[in-house]
Amino acid sequence: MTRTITYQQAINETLRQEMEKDKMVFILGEDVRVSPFGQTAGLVEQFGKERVRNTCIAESAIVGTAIGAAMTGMRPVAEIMFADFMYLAMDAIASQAASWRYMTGGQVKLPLVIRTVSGAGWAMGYNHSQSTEASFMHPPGLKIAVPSTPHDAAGLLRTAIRDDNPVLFFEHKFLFPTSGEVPDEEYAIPFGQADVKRQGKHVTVVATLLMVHKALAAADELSQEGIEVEVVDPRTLTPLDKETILASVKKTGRLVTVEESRARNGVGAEIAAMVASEGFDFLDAPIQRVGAPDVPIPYSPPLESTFIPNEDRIIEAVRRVLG
Amino acid sequence: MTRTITYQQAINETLRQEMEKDKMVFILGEDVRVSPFGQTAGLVEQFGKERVRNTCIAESAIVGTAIGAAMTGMRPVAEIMFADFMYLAMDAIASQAASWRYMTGGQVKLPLVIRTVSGAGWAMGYNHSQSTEASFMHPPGLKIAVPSTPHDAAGLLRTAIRDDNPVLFFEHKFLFPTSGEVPDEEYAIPFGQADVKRQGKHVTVVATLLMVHKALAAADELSQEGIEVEVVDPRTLTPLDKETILASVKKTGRLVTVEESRARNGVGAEIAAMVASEGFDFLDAPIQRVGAPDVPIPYSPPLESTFIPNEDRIIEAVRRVLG
Amino acid sequence: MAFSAEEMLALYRKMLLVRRMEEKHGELLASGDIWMMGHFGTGQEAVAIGITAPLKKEDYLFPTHRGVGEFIGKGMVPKDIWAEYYGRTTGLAKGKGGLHLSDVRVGLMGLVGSLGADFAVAVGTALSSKMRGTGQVTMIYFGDGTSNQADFHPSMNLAALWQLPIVFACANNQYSELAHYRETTSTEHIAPRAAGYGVPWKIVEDGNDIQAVYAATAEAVDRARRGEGPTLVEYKTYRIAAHFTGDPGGYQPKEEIEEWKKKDPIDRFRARIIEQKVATADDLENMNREVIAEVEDAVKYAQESPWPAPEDIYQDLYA
Amino acid sequence: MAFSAEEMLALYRKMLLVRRMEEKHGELLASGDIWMMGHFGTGQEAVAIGITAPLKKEDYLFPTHRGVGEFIGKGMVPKDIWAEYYGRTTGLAKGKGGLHLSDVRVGLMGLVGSLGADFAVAVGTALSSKMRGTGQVTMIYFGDGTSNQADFHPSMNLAALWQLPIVFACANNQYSELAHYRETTSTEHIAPRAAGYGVPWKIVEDGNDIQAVYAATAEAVDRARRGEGPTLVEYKTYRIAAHFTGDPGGYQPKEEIEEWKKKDPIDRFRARIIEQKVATADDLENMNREVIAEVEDAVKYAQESPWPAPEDIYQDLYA
Ligand SMILES: Cc1ncc(C[n+]2csc(CCOP(=O)(O)OP(=O)(O)O)c2C)c(N)n1
Ligand SMILES: Cc1ncc(C[n+]2csc(CCOP(=O)(O)OP(=O)(O)O)c2C)c(N)n1
Ligand SMILES: [Mg+2]
Ligand SMILES: [Mg+2]
Repeated sequence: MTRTITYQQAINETLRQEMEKDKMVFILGEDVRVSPFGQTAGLVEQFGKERVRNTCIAESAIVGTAIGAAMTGMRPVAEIMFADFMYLAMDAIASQAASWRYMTGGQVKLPLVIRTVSGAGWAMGYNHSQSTEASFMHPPGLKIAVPSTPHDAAGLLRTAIRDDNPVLFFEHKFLFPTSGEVPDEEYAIPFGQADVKRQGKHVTVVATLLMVHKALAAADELSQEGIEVEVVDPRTLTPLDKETILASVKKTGRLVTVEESRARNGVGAEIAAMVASEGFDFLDAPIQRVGAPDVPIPYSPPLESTFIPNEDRIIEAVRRVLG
Repeated sequence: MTRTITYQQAINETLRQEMEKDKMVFILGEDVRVSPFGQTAGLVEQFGKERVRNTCIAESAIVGTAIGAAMTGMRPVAEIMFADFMYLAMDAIASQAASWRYMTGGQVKLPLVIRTVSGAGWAMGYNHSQSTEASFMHPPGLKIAVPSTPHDAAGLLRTAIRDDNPVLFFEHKFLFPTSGEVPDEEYAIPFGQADVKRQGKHVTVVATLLMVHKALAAADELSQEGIEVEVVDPRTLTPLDKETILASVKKTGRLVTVEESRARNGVGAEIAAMVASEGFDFLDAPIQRVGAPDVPIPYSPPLESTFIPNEDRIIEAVRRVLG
Repeated sequence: MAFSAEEMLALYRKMLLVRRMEEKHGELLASGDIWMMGHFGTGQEAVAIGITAPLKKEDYLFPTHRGVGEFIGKGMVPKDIWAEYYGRTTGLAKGKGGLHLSDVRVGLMGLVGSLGADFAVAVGTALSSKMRGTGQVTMIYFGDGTSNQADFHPSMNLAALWQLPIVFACANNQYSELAHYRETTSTEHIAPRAAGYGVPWKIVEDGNDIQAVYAATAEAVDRARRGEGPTLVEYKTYRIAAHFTGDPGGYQPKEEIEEWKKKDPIDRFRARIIEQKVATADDLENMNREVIAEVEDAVKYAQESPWPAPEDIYQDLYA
Repeated sequence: MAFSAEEMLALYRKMLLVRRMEEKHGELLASGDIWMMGHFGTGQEAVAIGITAPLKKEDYLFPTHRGVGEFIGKGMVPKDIWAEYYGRTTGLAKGKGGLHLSDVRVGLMGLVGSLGADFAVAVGTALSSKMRGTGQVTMIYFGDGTSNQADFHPSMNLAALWQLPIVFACANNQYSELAHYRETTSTEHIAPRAAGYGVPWKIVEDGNDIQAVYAATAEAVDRARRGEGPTLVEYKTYRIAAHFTGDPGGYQPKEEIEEWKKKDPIDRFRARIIEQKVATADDLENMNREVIAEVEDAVKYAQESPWPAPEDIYQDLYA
């Protein structure tokens, strides 16, 4: 049996269920008790202030605190209010959390989740709108989840919390109110398993987070002309499910990558480079990348909407790749 | 006329010359007065403590200070002792320095250089050995120079200091003692101009920093078998000289990228993705990327040398790409 | 601190202008006419206007996200604010900044999005004016919540070490986002943290008294200007507004808000002005009407200004 | 603080072991037998051993890069240190850590490469032991230079806010890399910065007196253990060694070094031991020989240990 919940609920419920199940799980971050976006709403009432812990505004220290707690038996779920601020904690995330187990030769484990919220489109300007997930693919030791639906959000978050390693969990502002079906029973989605969100045969579009929905909308439109787009959602960036992507490209012979952030050294760069190496023989046309231009995120709506990739740009890219 | 100097001298001399020429240029960073690697050695004696300014150990504040000075008429050259520590200043670099002009609609300019030192191989372990340049390609607004020779170091540093925008300048530990020819007269190398370090016709190898030299060594060896490798050194990662890279791939039909850091979402990912899009029709074989494995940098020499790409791995990649 | 009648009226007018600007912003949001969320500084106008009054035009200010107070205080004009809020090409940042206002002509260097990212930037502008010998003072204005951000620490250290012309001005409005500041700050007072760096500090107990705010700030600004280094001043005030428009609310006790409404800095200054016969209630009502008209005109100017073109997105990245 | 004879000798032995370990490291470097640069703590052994002595095995320690003092103090044994320095599989980190030693069995959680990155991590372990109710104390040990790193600030704030069982132990050895600390630190003393967070602090004026170090630290550790929150203790000492082997030197006045050599903490404790008739000079010379033998054996053990295989590079990344 299934039921319909929102993305925000999926996150909130999963946090609650995991906190009920394991008393080592606790939450820390800025304003996690009231929770402006609602992901942690109501948890302090149920679990108390010890386990739902407001921190001061200091992102590097939030992550550092989570690292220390994780290496000594707790299972912290830290929140960084906006994905932009992940950069304030870049050393803690990319050099410390990511390496600590390795530099101790496996003496400690770090069961630690860092949840954050990405996405432009709310006219919040250059520093509250970034999607920074691509920046964490180059450093080693991090698992990165990028759920696009309530189903994926709950399933990936459960896996994240139960994982004994640092996991970065990127939520998208615009997905919080979106709803979708989830099974009634508890489930977890293993990392490294892409989901084919739409089957197709002419072009493979690999997209993440909000862009999955834009890709699906573009696919609907193209389908009316007989162009069948296969939409692949990797769901985790590391580990990356190369097999599913390569199998799709093998079928279609054409690849378009779509992401909300800048294409330059973005998620699509890695996917394109991987396919250009491991799936070269499948390719019938140049790979196309859709992403934002190489500028900061401007505030003014006409500029911001130029920044964010949309259906039209995806459609154009698909047409380009079809030659 | 030319003369021979070391990479370290090239940097030191250029700093001195630019400081002589423009009294707005000043240096700040940890221990820049004594200068363990020698790049800023002797400058405090000539220019005094005001213009060669030791800071406390706080990388984010070093960059922040440089941003403020730059936007009000100074031309700071900040030093971050090791490229690993760039992550401690990631927000200041990638979100603030990179965006400030843009978010003010061009009201300020930020003539600011951040020099840092990358490179593994000295058994300094996970956090003093990283090459982090790839991490700064995804954010917008930054220019990134990666000199591989004394000639390029002096020419690019001069351009960096005279540029009115934030420039990241990555030096490599192992290059400091290497020497090479430079013109007697002052010169500057424009950004966005790759240098073909060796002409070839069978395979294009794009490499940066120390890897340029390993690629050249590999090319020498391969040449004995009649395989002529063209070694392209982009010299700046942003702006990236796509034309030179594409022209080379057009000639050879084959691309190998080489970098010291992890290949995943590294410099090579962007170059490979770009070529798979814009130079697809030139390609006769899958693109090969050579880089480090997706792990932190281990200390023990046999492990560290497994981490760092070497001639053999470049040669293997060239052979693979030749089929 | 004795103010001339003219000075009193000028300060009063600025406070009023701030209040009316933010009220208008609230209205425009309610009517759906503007989309940019507001973080209003209702009740804190005495701090914003009082701290900026001792600054010269050429001094540098790093402002906060809490409304338009210090922007107005430092000399930014309503039409430039609205043009930017409306995202038009007539905005000083041509719509690229939005909330992140700047007006470099009057020393408003720009509002950062990462709270605290400007601590060290302010150290940099202060260092620069010291090196260039210009006599400019830098002020960095920040909230109680922001005072805990990591960069505060090396920035205080460097400012003190180099004896820079800088004033650290902290508005303690008792809330940091949706929680009381003592939920995340270990001490009641922020200012004494300066002592650890050898930096003089002061607490203005009544931050809703613009004259007290002015006096303490002027002293710190003068010290900086004389080359005697940094000062940290903390102003006790209260955030009557929600953190942001759309804020779920409920975490500020109603009685507390009511209590503080009685200490409204504008009402109090108004009473003093009338009491000291600097102006009559009628004069002030006329001024209010003028201010409202100024705000309305500015909004209209913004609304009628042109939108940026899509290709403008590529401009202003590099110098 | 009254120590038993046994305790005195145990502490003395540890200081001696640290000195001999680092001397050996210097020799091995000179002969080219080891490649890992040394940052020796010569002259600071009283701090390293004195602060770790009050800790229990299960307490957590975040150590520094300055030699092996606190590692020995917390209970790491020479052979484990050398095996790691030699990069062998017998190292506790299997050669992956090198300088970044760890021995989690004795609470040595690992040495970070980014100075100050462990301030907040230490807050995390202290929070964890408080939440788990284990009674463990966390100590974070750091230098004067590191004390200015940004994360110090929110970490002090959170430790104080949450009243965590943690001791901030600052070795002020007067140098930060290749410059005197006053070139980069605004105040003579670091410890009073704690006051700004409501955290008690103490300065141990003679950090080369192990008994004074021990006494002040034990008090702070006990406070933490009793659940009374954090303390910051600063120990005045001196770095007789260069910053690192290969350091150009010259920035520490020769007379200063000579002056401090006279205050050598090992010599002084030795004199006290003999004076108080806890042991004779002969006893101590025997101990010295034993210590040297232990170091030699440990080096030999490391040298004879196997190298990791290239494919080991992929291990220990994920749990
Ligand atoms: C680095 C960073 N973290 C979090 C935020 C989100 N945020 C915006 S305002 C705010 C609260 C600021 O509190 P305070 O400094 O007291 O200023 P006030 O809002 O009370 O004026 C927070 C957490 C941010 N903008 N930057
Ligand atoms: C974040 C960071 N910046 C710079 C360095 C380089 N570094 C290593 S030791 C050191 C000096 C540390 O001084 P202090 O904390 O006083 O300790 P001491 O060396 O005197 O024992 C520096 C700057 C580093 N390891 N990490
Ligand atoms: Mg506040
Ligand atoms: Mg020191």
